[in-house]
Amino acid sequence: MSGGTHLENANPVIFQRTGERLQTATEEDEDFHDPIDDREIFDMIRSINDPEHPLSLEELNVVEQIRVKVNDAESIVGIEFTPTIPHCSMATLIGLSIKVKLLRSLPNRFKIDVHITPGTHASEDAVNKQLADKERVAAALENSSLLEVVNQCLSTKSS
Amino acid sequence: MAADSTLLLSLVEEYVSGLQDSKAKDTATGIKDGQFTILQLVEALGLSLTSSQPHTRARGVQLLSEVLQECHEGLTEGEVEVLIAFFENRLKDHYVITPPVLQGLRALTKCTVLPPGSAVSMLRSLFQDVHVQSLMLTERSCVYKMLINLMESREAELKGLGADFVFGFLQSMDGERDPRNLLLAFQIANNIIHRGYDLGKFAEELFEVTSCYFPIDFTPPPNDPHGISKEELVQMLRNVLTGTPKFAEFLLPLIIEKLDSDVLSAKLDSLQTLTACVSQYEHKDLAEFLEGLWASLRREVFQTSSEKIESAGLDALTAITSCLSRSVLNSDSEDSLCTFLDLVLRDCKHHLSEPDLKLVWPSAKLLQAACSASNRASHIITAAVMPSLLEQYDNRTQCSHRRTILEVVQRFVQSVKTSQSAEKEESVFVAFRPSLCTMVFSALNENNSSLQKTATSVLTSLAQQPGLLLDSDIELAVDHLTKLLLAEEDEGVSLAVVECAGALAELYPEAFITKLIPRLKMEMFSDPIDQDNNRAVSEHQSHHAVCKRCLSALAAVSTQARIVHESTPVLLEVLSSAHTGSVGFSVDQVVLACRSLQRIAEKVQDTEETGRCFHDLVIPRLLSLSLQAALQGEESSGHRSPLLEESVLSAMVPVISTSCSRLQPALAEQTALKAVSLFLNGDVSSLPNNSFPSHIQLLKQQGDSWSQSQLVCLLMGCVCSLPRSVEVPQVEQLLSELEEMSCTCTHPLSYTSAAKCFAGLINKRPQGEDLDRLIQRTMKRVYTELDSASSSACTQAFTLLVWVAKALLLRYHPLSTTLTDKLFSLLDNADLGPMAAESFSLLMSDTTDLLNRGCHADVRIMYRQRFFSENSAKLVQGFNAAPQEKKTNYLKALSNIVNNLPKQVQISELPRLLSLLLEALSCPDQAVQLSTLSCLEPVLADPLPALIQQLEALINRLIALNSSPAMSVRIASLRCIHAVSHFPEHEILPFRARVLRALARPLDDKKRLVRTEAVRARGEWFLLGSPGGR
Amino acid sequence: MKEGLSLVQKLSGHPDSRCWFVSWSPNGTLLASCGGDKTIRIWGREGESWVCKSVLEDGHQRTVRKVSWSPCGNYLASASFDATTSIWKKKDNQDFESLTVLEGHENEVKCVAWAPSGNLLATCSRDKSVWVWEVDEEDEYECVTVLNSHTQDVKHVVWHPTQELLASASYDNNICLYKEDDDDWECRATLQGHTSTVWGLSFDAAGQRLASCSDDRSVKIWKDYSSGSGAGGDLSWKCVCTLSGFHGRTVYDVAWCRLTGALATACGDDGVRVFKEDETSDPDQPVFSLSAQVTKAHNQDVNCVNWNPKEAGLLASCSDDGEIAIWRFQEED
Amino acid sequence: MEKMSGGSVGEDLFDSIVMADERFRGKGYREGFERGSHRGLLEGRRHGASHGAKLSSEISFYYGFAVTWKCLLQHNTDVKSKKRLKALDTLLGLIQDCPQSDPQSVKLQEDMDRLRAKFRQVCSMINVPADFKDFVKTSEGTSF
Repeated sequence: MSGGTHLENANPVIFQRTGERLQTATEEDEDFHDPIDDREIFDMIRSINDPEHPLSLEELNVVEQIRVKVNDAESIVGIEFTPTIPHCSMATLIGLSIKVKLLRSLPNRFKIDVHITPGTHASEDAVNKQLADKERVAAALENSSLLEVVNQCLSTKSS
Repeated sequence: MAADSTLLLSLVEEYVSGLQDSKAKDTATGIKDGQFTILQLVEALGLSLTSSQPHTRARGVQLLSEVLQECHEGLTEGEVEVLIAFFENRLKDHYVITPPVLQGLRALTKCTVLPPGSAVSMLRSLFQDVHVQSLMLTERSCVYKMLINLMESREAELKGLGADFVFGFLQSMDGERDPRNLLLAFQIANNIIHRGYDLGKFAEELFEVTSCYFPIDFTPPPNDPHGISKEELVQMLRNVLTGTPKFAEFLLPLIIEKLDSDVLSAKLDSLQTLTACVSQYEHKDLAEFLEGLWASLRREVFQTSSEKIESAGLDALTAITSCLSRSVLNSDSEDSLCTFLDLVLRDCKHHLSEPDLKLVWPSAKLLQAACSASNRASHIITAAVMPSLLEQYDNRTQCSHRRTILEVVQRFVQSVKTSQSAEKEESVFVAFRPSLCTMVFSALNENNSSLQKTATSVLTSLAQQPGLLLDSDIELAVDHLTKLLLAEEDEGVSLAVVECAGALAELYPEAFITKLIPRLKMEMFSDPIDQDNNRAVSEHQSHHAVCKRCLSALAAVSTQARIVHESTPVLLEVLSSAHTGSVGFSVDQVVLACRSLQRIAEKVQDTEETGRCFHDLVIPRLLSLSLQAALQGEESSGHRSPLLEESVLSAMVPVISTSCSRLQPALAEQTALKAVSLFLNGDVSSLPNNSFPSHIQLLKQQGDSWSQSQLVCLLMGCVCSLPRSVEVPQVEQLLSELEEMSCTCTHPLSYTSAAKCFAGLINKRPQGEDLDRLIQRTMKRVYTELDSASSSACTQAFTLLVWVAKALLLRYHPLSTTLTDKLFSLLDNADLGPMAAESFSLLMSDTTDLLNRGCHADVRIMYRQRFFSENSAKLVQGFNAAPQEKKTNYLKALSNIVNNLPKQVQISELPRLLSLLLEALSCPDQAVQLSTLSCLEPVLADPLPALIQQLEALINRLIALNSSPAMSVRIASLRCIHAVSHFPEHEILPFRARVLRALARPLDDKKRLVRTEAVRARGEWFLLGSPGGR
Repeated sequence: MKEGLSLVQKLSGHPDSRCWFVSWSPNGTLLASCGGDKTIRIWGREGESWVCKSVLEDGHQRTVRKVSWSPCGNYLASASFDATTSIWKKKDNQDFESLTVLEGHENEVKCVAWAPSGNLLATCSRDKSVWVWEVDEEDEYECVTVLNSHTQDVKHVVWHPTQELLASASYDNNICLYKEDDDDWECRATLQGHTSTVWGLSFDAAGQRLASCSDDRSVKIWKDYSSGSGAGGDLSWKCVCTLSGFHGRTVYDVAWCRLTGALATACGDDGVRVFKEDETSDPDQPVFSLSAQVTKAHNQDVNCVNWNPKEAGLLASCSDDGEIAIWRFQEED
Repeated sequence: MEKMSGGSVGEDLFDSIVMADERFRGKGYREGFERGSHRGLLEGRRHGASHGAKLSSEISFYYGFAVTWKCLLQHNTDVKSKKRLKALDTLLGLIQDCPQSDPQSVKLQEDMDRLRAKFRQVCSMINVPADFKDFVKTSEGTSF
């Protein structure tokens, strides 16, 4: 968004980025099977851009590793995200971006649940229900104006 | 003469009524050759100039003007005077005549012999008779060029015109639209301002006329022939606007207004212009606008959505502050710096103590920007903010908050440092020294890694504040650091601590010598609890970890000779006690000790002193220790000296070579002498605590014990890294012994080192008969070994061949080709083929321990490209000729070579080799696949047409490799696929679906590293050709 | 022999995309499928195996969500996210031609269903409305009513097997039942009970009972208690049974076999399940028991189940992985 | 007697202090309430006005639309047109009964829904796209 446009939350608190994951010996070991773990999932979503700030969801603390739960064996992923402000109209969009990012990044055996951190948004339930409705999500991704915003959130920053 | 005049008349005739433009040239040459004079020309023109037809008159004048363009040098002052009078008068004539007249005048302005006063009269009539903006583009530029010429040659006269000149110029340029002309106009305005023309009452007008173009919004047409860039215009205009304080009262409000714009570039330009202008201003120029400026700057930084804007805003703030700081204080006038900083503090300070630290960063950045402007500013600001920051640090409970505070404090310390460096007064922070120290130290003791890391960097920047910390503080700091070094488990923290220690040691060696080093030593040599005790294992491991950190710390703090003198003995003692077994250091601890020595050798730039230290102390000690170990060999009861281990020896080599490569000539000579006489003649006199038997022959293998022969690697360290000037004694004999050893010895480390040493020496031997003979002799031997099927020393011979080949290739030695050709021929060899293929990576890559520039080896630039261009053809032929089962070797060799070529060479060469490389991708050998992929990846970054034609094949092969059993191959292939996603969209779109499907599988790879790459690549391919994607 | 679901065949129905829905032609010889690839595919038997007979392309610009066969089997209606409903006419060969396109919904059309009579068509959409269209002799379609009884996205519509009674299921957790009275349609009953989106509905053979499935992971059976189902009287349907605890995630579809009375479900936990009613149980509180299930019937969510109307026990299902599966349900006898 | 009086005096004293808090709170409450209800009234009026305006403009748009089409079609006699006219009449009927004058009406919302539904049906019958964004609120853009 260009400098002029009005931001809902013009001055968010900015949080430090976590460094790159340190590689372990087992990760180098051909035969060892690394399970998909919370950090790995977190790394997929932390760099997603916020729809209205030139910042990542991690920098805005919208996503945190402790709010990522994965069970590789049962193929389940659960994410809780925390909108910057309780009336953030972007909440659904952010949730959608997270969901899409995971749909693109995870093996399709996974069931992905994306929720708002309980008690952090005015219309928490509505947003959660909408994000859980795969039919609406599917339709959303055929709506070019929506897809455009989502893709912008998911594209790796160039400037 | 008559002939001439008729000729002239006909020329005029043909030009004016015959409309033959070429005749202008002829006329000009005629005048240049002195066939006729300008005045004759004017006479000849008489008719046409007086014609009733404006167009004829115009044509006539045009001829005159064009001729003048050609030959204005030749004119006499008299002629010029006449012509000027003529042209000035013509200006009043019909408008069609104006253009040529202007050209004429312009030509005349170039004359060196302008009669005094003519410039003025020219301009007067120009300004009153011509309305510039109603002229065509070229005429307008003609006028500007006139002005510019005159400003160059007749400055005094123009200034004589006073404000009229400015006024005239203003009228001429007012409303100019063409960028090219604008550049000229701006240049004139610039001259007016910077060369002190009298603006009179026209300052505001001049500003109006120029500032209306601000901020410049111009994008040159796609293929603009004039190549005028927006940047030029911006810069030119900025020079004008910021040129004089007279503009301040107009410019500043304008900037404030433009900062409200939504256009990012406009904001940026405004901020940069602001920064530029205040550097010209005094505080009184700024005074009345400070409030407004601050308001805008604050807004830009607080609500910015672009880092560019933010930093530009901060720069502007710094500029303003330093401008105000320049103001001279006289008792009566109020201190504008204070008043301004009060503003800043009023709006920012409280954010530093908001409970949730919201906006803390923007505020801090603003304050720091102001702080860095001047010493006074930093005094005022720090005095205002530091207390509350320090207080908060104590009261805050959340670690994240306290870390933020720490970071803020550090930024302050650094911002001040930048401004301090200039004047040498006591640090701004003296007042806060005690509380700062307590804060940092308490933070160091927190058990929160990020807090501790931040603390170390704060400590560093405090220490770098000249004259801030007292010795007592430093000692305390050192204690804390030492404690952390020994106790801290967290990798990151101990890394930070070591770094910090290094930085401090540079400034305060004393404390480290007296406190840290002894303590570390004590820790390392405190024997860990004996093994059979149960707690032992963990204890042992932690002690191992402590040692590790101590060793690296020793290297880190050895930043100058004084410390080196203390630290190296400790490290050497580790080696010796490991050797004797008095303290149970493990092999890898010993290796670490060597690494530390190496780091010291690398870090401490060759001061005489440290050079000596290594020469007198370290090298002899290493030699003698390893010699002792070698002599007692296995036999000694039970304890086996770690110094017999290959890993340890190989760690010693770089210590020796690094230090030798930096020795002063004299010392180098000695080293060479000692080393050679030790290895060749068994002369141990140079070694300390010398209790060695006589007649040791290190270069002869004793039976099948290699404990002595392997020491040759140390010899290599000594003699192969010396400056080329150094003469190695008895080199002939040395070489032949080495050759012997490398061809006969059966112990890999021994014969390889011998071969390397041989090569290292060869590389530095002077060109000539002797060298050639030597090489031929050796190679004869090598070839016979290689060609005799039954040879047991085949591998040895091959090793020697490769190393010598490398040594010669590096220096473009003519014989190198025969050797490399031999290597190529070996690619077909059943047993040696694979080794030969491998050897090319050695040939093309840099070796760390010898044969590199650091070791003063003879390395010609671009030897790789040269080798490649000479041999790639051979490779391709060889490949095509080779039987299927041998092809792999060629591909491997190829990828080994290409892999080590600089990127631009790869790109230029790739088209020829592409098909071969694609071949290599589908070749079963994983090594080949891997090296091919890794040489493809960089090339894919900017796709070549050749690649695009092969896209189908490329993508298919890459996808196939995604399922390779080797994870390294899977990773590399995924990286390549990622790179391909940046090819031109229309080229790769057809593959999108296929690639996405293919990339679904690696998402579930069992290796995380593979998955990560797959996720990246797939993400990019999804964005491809999708709205908002790319 | 024992009960169970045995796989007859898997078809890669809509590769690289979702298969949303499958539907048997009235005579049971053809199977129509639709999906995220914007196409409709017609499958038919060849020997022992099912093969793709034809592909209906470029009828829609976006996902085709559901398809419905006309009772005569000569027409096919398709509902798409592109906000339109297409009517296709069968040509003498296996091929279909686009007949007309029904517009009017503001956004995604979620479902389309043909009334038993064949001259009424119902559609529903995310625009919260349910539309009923009338078909005349010359294949002209005209909207006869727009119903706004739901407060949210309407997911599914289904007609009563014999009467002109329409049922709709919605994101607002409710089910609405509509009837026409003096040529205007009205919502006559709202069935509340599910605690989240209702995804699917299915009447039993007699039309006495309606099965519904929901995001609340349960299936409910509703029974008709309307007094004399004359045009005027209000309808009253009551929930007589709730099947919960069987499904791990959202239940996307439920199908009541008109021949055997078996009840099949499609679930987001990748499973296909079949329930049988215990004949002995009290009709006012029937008991259904799980008689067969395949927990990993597909690699991803199962979106739809559909019983073949003629061949008892032949069941088709489809999934997000784009695959279609054909099962045979064996009962002991 | 004395005691009584003394007592009573004491009580009065006591009273005035004990009740002070009471009284002030009461006073404050009243003032606050008046101010609040005044502001509420104003805002309520503003909201009501704008809302009412929206509603009536929507309804009158439907009315105009229906009347116009009725005129256009009234002379046609074919079956289709008859149906359409009938639908238009129902729409007009709904507009008549719509209790727009009475904002209190409970069935206002419900009637509006029927009205909108009928309007869209009519649009579809006479094949005019119902995308009069400003009048008929349609959802698109980034909602899903």
